[in-house]
Amino acid sequence: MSSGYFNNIKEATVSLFNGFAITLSNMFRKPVTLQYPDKTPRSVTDLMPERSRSWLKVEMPICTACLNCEKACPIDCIKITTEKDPSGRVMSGFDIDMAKCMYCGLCTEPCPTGAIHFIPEFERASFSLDQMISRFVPEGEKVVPYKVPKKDKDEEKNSAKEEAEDKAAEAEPDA
Amino acid sequence: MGIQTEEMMLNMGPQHPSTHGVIRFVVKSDGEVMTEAVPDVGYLHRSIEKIGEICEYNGFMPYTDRADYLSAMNANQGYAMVVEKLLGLEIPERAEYLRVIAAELNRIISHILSLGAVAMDIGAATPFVLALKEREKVNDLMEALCGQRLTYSYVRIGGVSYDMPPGFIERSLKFLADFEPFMDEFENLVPENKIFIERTAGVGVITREDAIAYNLVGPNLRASGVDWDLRRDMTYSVYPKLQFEVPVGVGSQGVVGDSFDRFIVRIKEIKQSISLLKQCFAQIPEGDFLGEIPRVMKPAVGECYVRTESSRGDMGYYLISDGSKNAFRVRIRTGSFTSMSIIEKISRGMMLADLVTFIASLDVVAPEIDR
Amino acid sequence: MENFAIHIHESYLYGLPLSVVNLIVMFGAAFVVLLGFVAPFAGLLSFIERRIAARIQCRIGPNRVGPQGLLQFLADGVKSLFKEDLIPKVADKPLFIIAPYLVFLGMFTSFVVLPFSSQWIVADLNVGILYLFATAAITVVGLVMAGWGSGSKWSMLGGMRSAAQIISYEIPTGLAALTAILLAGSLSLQEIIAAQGPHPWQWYFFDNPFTFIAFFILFVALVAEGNRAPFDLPEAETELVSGYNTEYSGMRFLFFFFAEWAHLYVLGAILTTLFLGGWQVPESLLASVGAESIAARILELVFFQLKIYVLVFLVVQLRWTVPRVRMDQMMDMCWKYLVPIGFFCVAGVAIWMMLFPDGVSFVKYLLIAFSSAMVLYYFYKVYRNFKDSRAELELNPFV
Amino acid sequence: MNFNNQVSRIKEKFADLEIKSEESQAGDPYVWVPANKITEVLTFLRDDEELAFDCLSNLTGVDAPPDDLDVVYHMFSYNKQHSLTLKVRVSKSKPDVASVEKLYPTANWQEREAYDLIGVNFTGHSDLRRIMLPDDWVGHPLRKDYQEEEEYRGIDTTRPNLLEM
Repeated sequence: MSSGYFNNIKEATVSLFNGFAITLSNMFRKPVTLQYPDKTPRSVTDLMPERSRSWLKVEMPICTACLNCEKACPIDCIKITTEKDPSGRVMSGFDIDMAKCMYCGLCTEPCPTGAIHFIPEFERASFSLDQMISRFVPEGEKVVPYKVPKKDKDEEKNSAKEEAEDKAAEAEPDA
Repeated sequence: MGIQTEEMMLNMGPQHPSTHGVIRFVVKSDGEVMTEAVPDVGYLHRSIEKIGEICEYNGFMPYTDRADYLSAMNANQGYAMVVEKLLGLEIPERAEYLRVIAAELNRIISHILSLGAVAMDIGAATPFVLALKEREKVNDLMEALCGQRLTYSYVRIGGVSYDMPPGFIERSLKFLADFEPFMDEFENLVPENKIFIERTAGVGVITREDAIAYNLVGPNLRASGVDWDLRRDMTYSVYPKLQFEVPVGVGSQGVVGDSFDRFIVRIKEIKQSISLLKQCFAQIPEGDFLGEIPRVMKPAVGECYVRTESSRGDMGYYLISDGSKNAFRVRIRTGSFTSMSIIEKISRGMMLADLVTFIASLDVVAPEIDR
Repeated sequence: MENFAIHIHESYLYGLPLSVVNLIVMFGAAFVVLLGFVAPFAGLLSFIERRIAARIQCRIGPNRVGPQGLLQFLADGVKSLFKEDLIPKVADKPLFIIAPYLVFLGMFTSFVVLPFSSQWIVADLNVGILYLFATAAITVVGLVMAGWGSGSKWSMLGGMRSAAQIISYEIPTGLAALTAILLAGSLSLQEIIAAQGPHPWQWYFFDNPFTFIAFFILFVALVAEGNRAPFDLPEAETELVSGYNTEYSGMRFLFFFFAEWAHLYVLGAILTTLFLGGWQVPESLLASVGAESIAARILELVFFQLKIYVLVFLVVQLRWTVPRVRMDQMMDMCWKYLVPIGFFCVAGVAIWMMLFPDGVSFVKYLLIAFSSAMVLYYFYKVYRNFKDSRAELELNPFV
Repeated sequence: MNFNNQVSRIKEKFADLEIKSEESQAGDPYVWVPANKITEVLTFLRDDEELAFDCLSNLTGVDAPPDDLDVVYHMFSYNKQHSLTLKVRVSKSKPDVASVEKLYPTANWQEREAYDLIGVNFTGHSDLRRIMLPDDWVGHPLRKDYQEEEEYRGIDTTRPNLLEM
């Protein structure tokens, strides 16, 4: 009983002593705070990894209007409207409701050309839900879907992607 | 004796600092000592099971993240396994390893947060922040692996969605090397502290019988002295190829099954996860990360119940397929749900401060209770 | 004060009766003290506490307002002033309104007797130490009032806890202080300081083993009395939401915090005065600036402040190191540990004084050596911990 | 003990009952048990030395259109390390199943959930209230024929789809 009494005092003192040593040693360490957004060493967008699922973007010049992304979306936040035109099938709308999107990335996987993809950008908060809708086809315009050139079947997928990337790079300045 | 006292009814929650989310406890107390604490859940009910009946099989994967957002990877894995079992899919070995790596990293994240939260609820703010600091590093790894920091949706039916990014193994090993001394420091700071021991030892004791009868799972079950781990005893994925120990509560400071044991079991599990990760990194073979999957997933008519060891223990997915593109019924049986149900029984006659300790030590996650 | 009032009366406000001038001067003084002394002072302590807490947790802490965030407290103060003053419907209004001022009053009247230097003291009462403990106990009335008046169950629990806590811990406080009083033979703070010397071996802290222990008892008891962590049960945020101040907002809320930080300072001052030699400065140093000059007084003030801030630092660090104790454990600690040991120390000091009226220098040096060894070992441990774990966070390692 | 042995052992004991085992095309096999005998069967499963199912891992309700409801019991044994699935079918018009709360305390909450979401009435349950949904909610959402109310206490249950505006 009495030994327990003094043991308690001893244990309390020793553990307090150890705890103090740890907390004081923490004081000499470099703080890890990242002072977002103004005092970061580099812009935070640059620090996002390549795969970061932050904001959806569609490269319209290489979109084939296959509707795979619309089908894959579990919450139907993508809506593509296509029309018959004298020149063939055209897209009159490609809207994504980013307020609804849950950033799962399921839409990017079945895309044959990689047209729909995430960009590492996240500072897109807004005060109204309407502004959260990304409209990739401007009002009143029509976009002709991209056609994957027919080539050797084995190479098709790879070359299509490469070509698509080239085309996307070309189209970048306009967008 | 002679003095008339009146029972007081306290509404603890749905917004209360120690409920970690929206849970409500109807507490009847006589001063500091409670007579009863009845949990009231459902504030976060989002009908995930109903959504599972509407979504296609692949489309339900992001929802499993939301079922248990602190260990989304483990939840993903369980769901993928149950669908694969119904479809009869074989998945590549590299994918299995990637899943285990992700799941164990996730276990570290989940446990370290739980440890910090216990310390925080007992009144020490520093361990919580230090724990979050470490969690941040794993989050960075996860973000590099799958692109998200919390709701990963990394696992796909038939494999995983991405391979490891270049340099992932080296970075992870470097993190683990830094993480081990941190765990020692954390142990020095929290569970060896006399006040912490006094506050947790002998508090909220769950006996072995109660733990099984109330179907507690995972660390809570092991802390009560049941030597049971699904990864070892009903093994799945690549766990049979890995060496690890299953920590069990021994009552080192009080009674077996008290809050202190639950805390210590989680610390030991983190250490086991570190060793598991190192083995995985050493063993991981080359190969595909996504197997051959059917274009349209239509499992045969049937049903399946698969249990996996999530951070909060045995997470069961019960799936009934009627042969169509959607599941007929998805049921997610989670650890937090059963943990909550035992609180009413154990908390009788506890002190108010002990209830907070007890709830925190059970590591319940509100969305996992309600789904 | 009265002379000042007469002076004002004679030179500026001759037309008014003296009593009115007296009143004006009193209010004016209170206003100046509040704005010019208390607010910046409590604010500064709040800043220090926040920065220490941040660094302990590997954060930066407030650093935006003013240089290094030094003016953060002003921003917080102004924000609090502009906040809506909410009074719950079910609150007992008079009690609810008075309570924060009572708490504040209890803490700040203690400043009257604090000896900032050998001559800078508002009133050198001959019962100074008693006065200190008495005023500190007024806060309990305020806290219980706040708890009851809020009309919230959480607040009431907090108020009850604080009452039980502060009243219990008065006893070990008194007992531990008694050891220094016995040695000095006086209740006046200036005399207690004068009885000690500038050098560590002249402090009561190292006088004999009993005072050595008594210092720690007083430390713990004062921390508990100030509702500081690990004894912050009345405002335990994870249990009682925020305890007695749950329902408060704006300026009233701020007053509770003024009182808390003021107590932090008073705690340091009491310990320094009783055991660490107060404002005592070595003779040689004093002589070099002129013993009667204003510089000497400032030097004394600096020494006093330094000792206080070391203690304040320890209390703040304690808060961010250990978890909170439970109610019954806190009572256990008081009645089973601090009170018996306190009695033991008082008796020990009395016997020691009978046996060795002039003190034993061997014991003093032994105690100093022991303390220094512990401090050295402590810093060695800190160094080793610092070396052991690499805590640097790399911002996204893959870029 | 594998599934067939388990079933034959149960059949031995309850020879007079209609106990059918069913192996689905994919996944796990299960056993049908008459609804009025579920307590007896579970008591036997728990107390029998060979079976020793000490843990009720999962209890849930499943809608079986058009007019039946199933209750599924996933049993597990920590001693023997085997599991078994039991199923009970009741009609929607009289969805009464005896509560097994006394045998397995964990059933308390799980039965409350099944009652709440599927609408199985567990007779003999000590505290059969809704658990997830508010007490005044109409209907049982996990039934296939469930129609969501337009609004709940003046709150719309749907949000307009921005993409269709």
